[in-house]
Amino acid sequence: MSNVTHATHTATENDNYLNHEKGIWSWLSTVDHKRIAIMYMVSILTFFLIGGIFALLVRGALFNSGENKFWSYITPDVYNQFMSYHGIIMVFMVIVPGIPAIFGNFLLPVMLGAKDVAFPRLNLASYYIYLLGAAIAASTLFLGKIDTGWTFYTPYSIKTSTSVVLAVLGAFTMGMASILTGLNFIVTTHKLRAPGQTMNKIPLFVWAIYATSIIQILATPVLGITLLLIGAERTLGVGIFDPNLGGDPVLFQHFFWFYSHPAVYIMILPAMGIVSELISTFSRKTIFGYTAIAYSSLAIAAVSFLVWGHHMFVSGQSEFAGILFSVITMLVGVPTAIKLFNWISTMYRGSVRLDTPMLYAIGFLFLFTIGGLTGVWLASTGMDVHFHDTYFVVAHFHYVMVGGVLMAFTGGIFFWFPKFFGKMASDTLGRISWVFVFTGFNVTFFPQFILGAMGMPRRYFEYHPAYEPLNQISTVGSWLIGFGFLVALVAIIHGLLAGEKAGANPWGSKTLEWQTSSPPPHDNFPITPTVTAGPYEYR
Amino acid sequence: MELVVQYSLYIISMVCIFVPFFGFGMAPPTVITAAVGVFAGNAYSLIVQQGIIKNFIKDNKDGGKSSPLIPVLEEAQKAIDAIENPGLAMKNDHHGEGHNEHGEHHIIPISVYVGVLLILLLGTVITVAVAQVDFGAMNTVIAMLVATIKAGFVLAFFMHLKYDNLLNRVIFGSGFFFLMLLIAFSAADIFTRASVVKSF
Amino acid sequence: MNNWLSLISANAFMPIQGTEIAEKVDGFYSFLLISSLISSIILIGGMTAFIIKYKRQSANDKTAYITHNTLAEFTWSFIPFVIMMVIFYWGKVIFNELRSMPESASSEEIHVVGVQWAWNFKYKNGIKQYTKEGISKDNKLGNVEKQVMVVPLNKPVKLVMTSNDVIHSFYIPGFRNKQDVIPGRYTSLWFKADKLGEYQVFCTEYCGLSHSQMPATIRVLPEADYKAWLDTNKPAEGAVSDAGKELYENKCRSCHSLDGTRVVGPTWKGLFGAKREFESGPAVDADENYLRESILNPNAKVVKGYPAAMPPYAGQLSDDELSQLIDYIKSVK
Amino acid sequence: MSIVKTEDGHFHHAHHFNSLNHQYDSAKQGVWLFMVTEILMFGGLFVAYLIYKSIYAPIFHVGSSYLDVKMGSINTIVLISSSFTMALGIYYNQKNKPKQAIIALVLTILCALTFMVIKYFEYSHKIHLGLVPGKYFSNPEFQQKVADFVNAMPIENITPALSDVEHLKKIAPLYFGFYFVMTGLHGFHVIIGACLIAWVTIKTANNQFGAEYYTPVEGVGLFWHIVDLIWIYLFPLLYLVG
Repeated sequence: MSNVTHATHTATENDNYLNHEKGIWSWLSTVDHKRIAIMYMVSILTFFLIGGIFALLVRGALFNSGENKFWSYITPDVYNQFMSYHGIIMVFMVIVPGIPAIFGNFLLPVMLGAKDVAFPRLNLASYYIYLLGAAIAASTLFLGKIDTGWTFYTPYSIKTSTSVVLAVLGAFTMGMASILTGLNFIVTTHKLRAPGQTMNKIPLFVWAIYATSIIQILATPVLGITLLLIGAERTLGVGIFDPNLGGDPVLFQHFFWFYSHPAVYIMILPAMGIVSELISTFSRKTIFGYTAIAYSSLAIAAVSFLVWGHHMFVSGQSEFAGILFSVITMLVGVPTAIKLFNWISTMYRGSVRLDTPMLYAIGFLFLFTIGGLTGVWLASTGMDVHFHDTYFVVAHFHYVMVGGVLMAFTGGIFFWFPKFFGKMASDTLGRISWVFVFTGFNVTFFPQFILGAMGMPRRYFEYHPAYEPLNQISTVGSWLIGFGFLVALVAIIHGLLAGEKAGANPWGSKTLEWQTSSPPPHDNFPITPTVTAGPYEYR
Repeated sequence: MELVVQYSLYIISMVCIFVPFFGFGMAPPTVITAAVGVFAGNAYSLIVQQGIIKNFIKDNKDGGKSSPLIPVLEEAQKAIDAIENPGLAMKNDHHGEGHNEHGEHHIIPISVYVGVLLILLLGTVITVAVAQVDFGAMNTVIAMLVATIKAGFVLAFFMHLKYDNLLNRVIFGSGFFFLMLLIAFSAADIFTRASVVKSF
Repeated sequence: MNNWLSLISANAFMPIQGTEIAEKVDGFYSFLLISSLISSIILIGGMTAFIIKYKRQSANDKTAYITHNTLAEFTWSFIPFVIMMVIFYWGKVIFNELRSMPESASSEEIHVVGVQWAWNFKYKNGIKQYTKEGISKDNKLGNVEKQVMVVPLNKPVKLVMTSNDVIHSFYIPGFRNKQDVIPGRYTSLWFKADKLGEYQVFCTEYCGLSHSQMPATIRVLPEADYKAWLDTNKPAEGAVSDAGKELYENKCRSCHSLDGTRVVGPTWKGLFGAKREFESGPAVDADENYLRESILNPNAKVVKGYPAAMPPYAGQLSDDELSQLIDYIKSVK
Repeated sequence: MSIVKTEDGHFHHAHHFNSLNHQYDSAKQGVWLFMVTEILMFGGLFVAYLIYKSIYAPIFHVGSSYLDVKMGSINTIVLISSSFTMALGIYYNQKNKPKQAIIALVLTILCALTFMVIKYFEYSHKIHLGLVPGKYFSNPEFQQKVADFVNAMPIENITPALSDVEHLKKIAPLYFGFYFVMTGLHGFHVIIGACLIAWVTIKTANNQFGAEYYTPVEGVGLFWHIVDLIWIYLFPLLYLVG
């Protein structure tokens, strides 16, 4: 309470956003950012489940090197479809919108002391646009499938007989939802901060979401036009990306990665924001180097636009461009290193408690360190020529995307669960899930580094028998991860149904969202708070 | 730390932006002008928007030993405040809610709109007329120059950007900035590709 | 430099080294591995130590209030910066070496054409190393009769590569080298193999149905043997090349066999005039119109039991080429 | 964001803002951010256009000679005038003069329709001649003209990309790919803009705006000016400098 002068605890615990209005329709037509966040959560967790099933199928198919798969239905084209759906669902439907749409929507206004986001109706609209996009993309499951991988590389995406037009239309629509969400967050952060809540006092999670939103605004439109051009290419044959008509497929890759490289920071930056909150709270210590972490988020966002060519070192890009992109990519490592060191120093002379959310944060640090360091390998041109498009890359980005983003995501769910629903999720179940996810993750993806070094290319249905033992270890690991996430799901459902009642601030955190009741009232705070001190004043 | 981070960021982006141009061997004056421009822009934003001088004065004034620099800086800050028309625009963004009460919106008189319309029509005539004459490669340059001037008028008056706050100008400018990055880096690849010679 | 690194044998997981550059790459790899190990020990070790040492003792522990430390922050941003610049430079040197083609390489030039899903090689004296057999379902990857590129020992070889359909990528793990193969333009690659033996080639750019079924082999022979191989396999002077057969080998061979084996698509053996049954729609006899339609728009009628995997060739074959190809199909009995 | 006009003719701002002005500033910032995304989306096309134009200049040169500069110029003037009337629409709303505002906004919609009608004539002419993107292209005369143009070029101007005339003939439809995609996307924005203007016209007619609150008119105006802005660049690039 030290950083808020007005008393914000409310005696009327009965009135909160969950019971403010009743009925399904009140949910579907709500403009309350908290309810929209819950609706996002339900949809995204559903998509995550589906994407996860595809992941398990992909790993299952790779258990054997040859044609004899565990299930005769899995032929090469079915495998390619599984692999594509896994990528498209996980990237466009789960990880890109995941943290901003759920936690950003719920927490950003509360952390700023605002009553709602700047444009509440736009917020609802972007949810439905997102659902529409997801529905369009999902319709390809019944209308011709999709087998291009999530990258839609031309000319394959122009030539394949699968329904690429629908898929890119879906991704385009979801991109629009992403733009609108980002726009909403930027204006909210600029305009709706509570009195006294200066940019130097907003929590680091808000900084992360803010930096993310900037990337969403600046990068997504280019993806939009690229995807539209693929559609135009297939229907009209405009020729911009089709080599048969004079186009340059490498230009497509430039356009695609101009979005998709910053997009990996759309994914990881919010996760870093969550980890900043978790580590500070569970070390009960002020964050080390607030300014450095905040600015490094912006630095990563800015530099992320200048490094996309490191996906294209061997793609027929010129040698000069390769070296140029390589040196800039190295620079991304600096702000990332700053963040890692600052988190670890935050624990120094703190009071560290390993509850489930903190375990996930530790898991993030562990896995992200490995993911980040291998990223440096891939950024150096000479090494990447060998590793490009092998399992080394697969392992690297899963360490960052799953080990980084999903660990932080799950940690965030356990951390803010009491704030969302006013109930505690089971800590025991949470810890069990962490053990399975963490060990399973390393069992799955560490062997893939070795496979990559040995030269196994990615997106292979059949592979050389020499790679079989490591692939089998990897597949077994994927079952462990699957089980771990199931346990986490059980913990969430159990918490919803039978969780014990949570107080306003069960973890003893200092940021603004914990100063209101759990769950928060309809307008977030009974009286608009006045902020007088920073977000991490653990004195 | 703030300054260190900011300047390192700044140097990083300088390197990023100018390396492709150095690679092309573009005229050094262009690079120097651009570099000076960006430096000036950054200094401006540091001094005016972030109030570096203001903070420095505040931090050092009550520190006991007042430096001889302080009075000079105070004068400078006063001058900046006078230019920047205090109480408007940027103040809002830095103090969040509660400071947004600033009178009526600026209304541009019709005469200005008519003037802009005439300029735009004139610009169109010039563009079409110039295109009939063959200046070689200069045709594109002239056409783009005229188009940019026209666009500037639309932005400044029709879209009221001239009277808008700095943040909106920065937001809009950033769109063009990132577009330049897309062009520069795609071109840095496409126009430096080695040609492959087949011997049979 | 590489000597002391190789003592640690950190490159145990890398494939065999077939070129001088591969050894340099492995030296760099060892450096990266060791420096990353040290970094992760510092980071993860520090983290673990802090978790244990500063474990929460009571519900209201007092903690230190440290907001920042400029010197420390500068140090841990500057040192990684320096290390990363070293890594960048080292990588750049190797990359330049991989990419800068020696003059002498053009004397041993081989043309590589990627097709869905095979590699075709062509030599200066007219030798064509095309797929010997379509890759059948019964053949496991290890024992397929693969496309073989024969190259001389200790001589730089230049590959000029292009693709007929989609992007492929020519990857030789043993040489630590890789280059995408792009339709509509040429890319190049060079290597100087300094050990005898056979080296695996993979396609590493996703190219559709049988992406994983595009292996090839580079066979390194001593120069004398190589010369002999060139002479014995040289096509006879004045051999008339059959245009239809040429098209078949370039575009169709990887999916359609001539001897009845099932590959990706149906075999061409006895195709002309046979009755065709489809996934949907009535059966028809394979006449010229049917063949023409199936080449230009293959998904209109998909033969029962086969995937709809063939790309449409409308706009890619001229009318002449189309009739040559159909004539060739007619000739396959 | 719902704004209610009360009995006494004043407006209430939404509950999460401090004042009407606060809401106006926020909304405008939102619109500006959206404009950035518009610029970047069209920007992608412009980048591709500039790159291909510099590689295959002859195709673009010959292609632009097939466009009707007269119609393009008229369209430019129409669009610029519509921008002017749109600005007037905002001006009269600021001055609390709904009648004049409605006239200005209706004029803007008419301009948009004129633009689309002229565009329709241009399109149907092109389609009639078979000057359409690659898949449906059927105008050998155009391809021949490109070939003739390249053959007439001085030898020192012929870059490797232009050396194969047959290839150039094959890829010549690229120009019309760009033409239709760029003007098509722009035309789509014109239609959206006209619908939005119709929406604010109706709201103005229902007396829902005034000097205190005219944010939607301002926002739609910004969008309309961006549409104009893009055309200001499209016109010389496609019609004139090819």
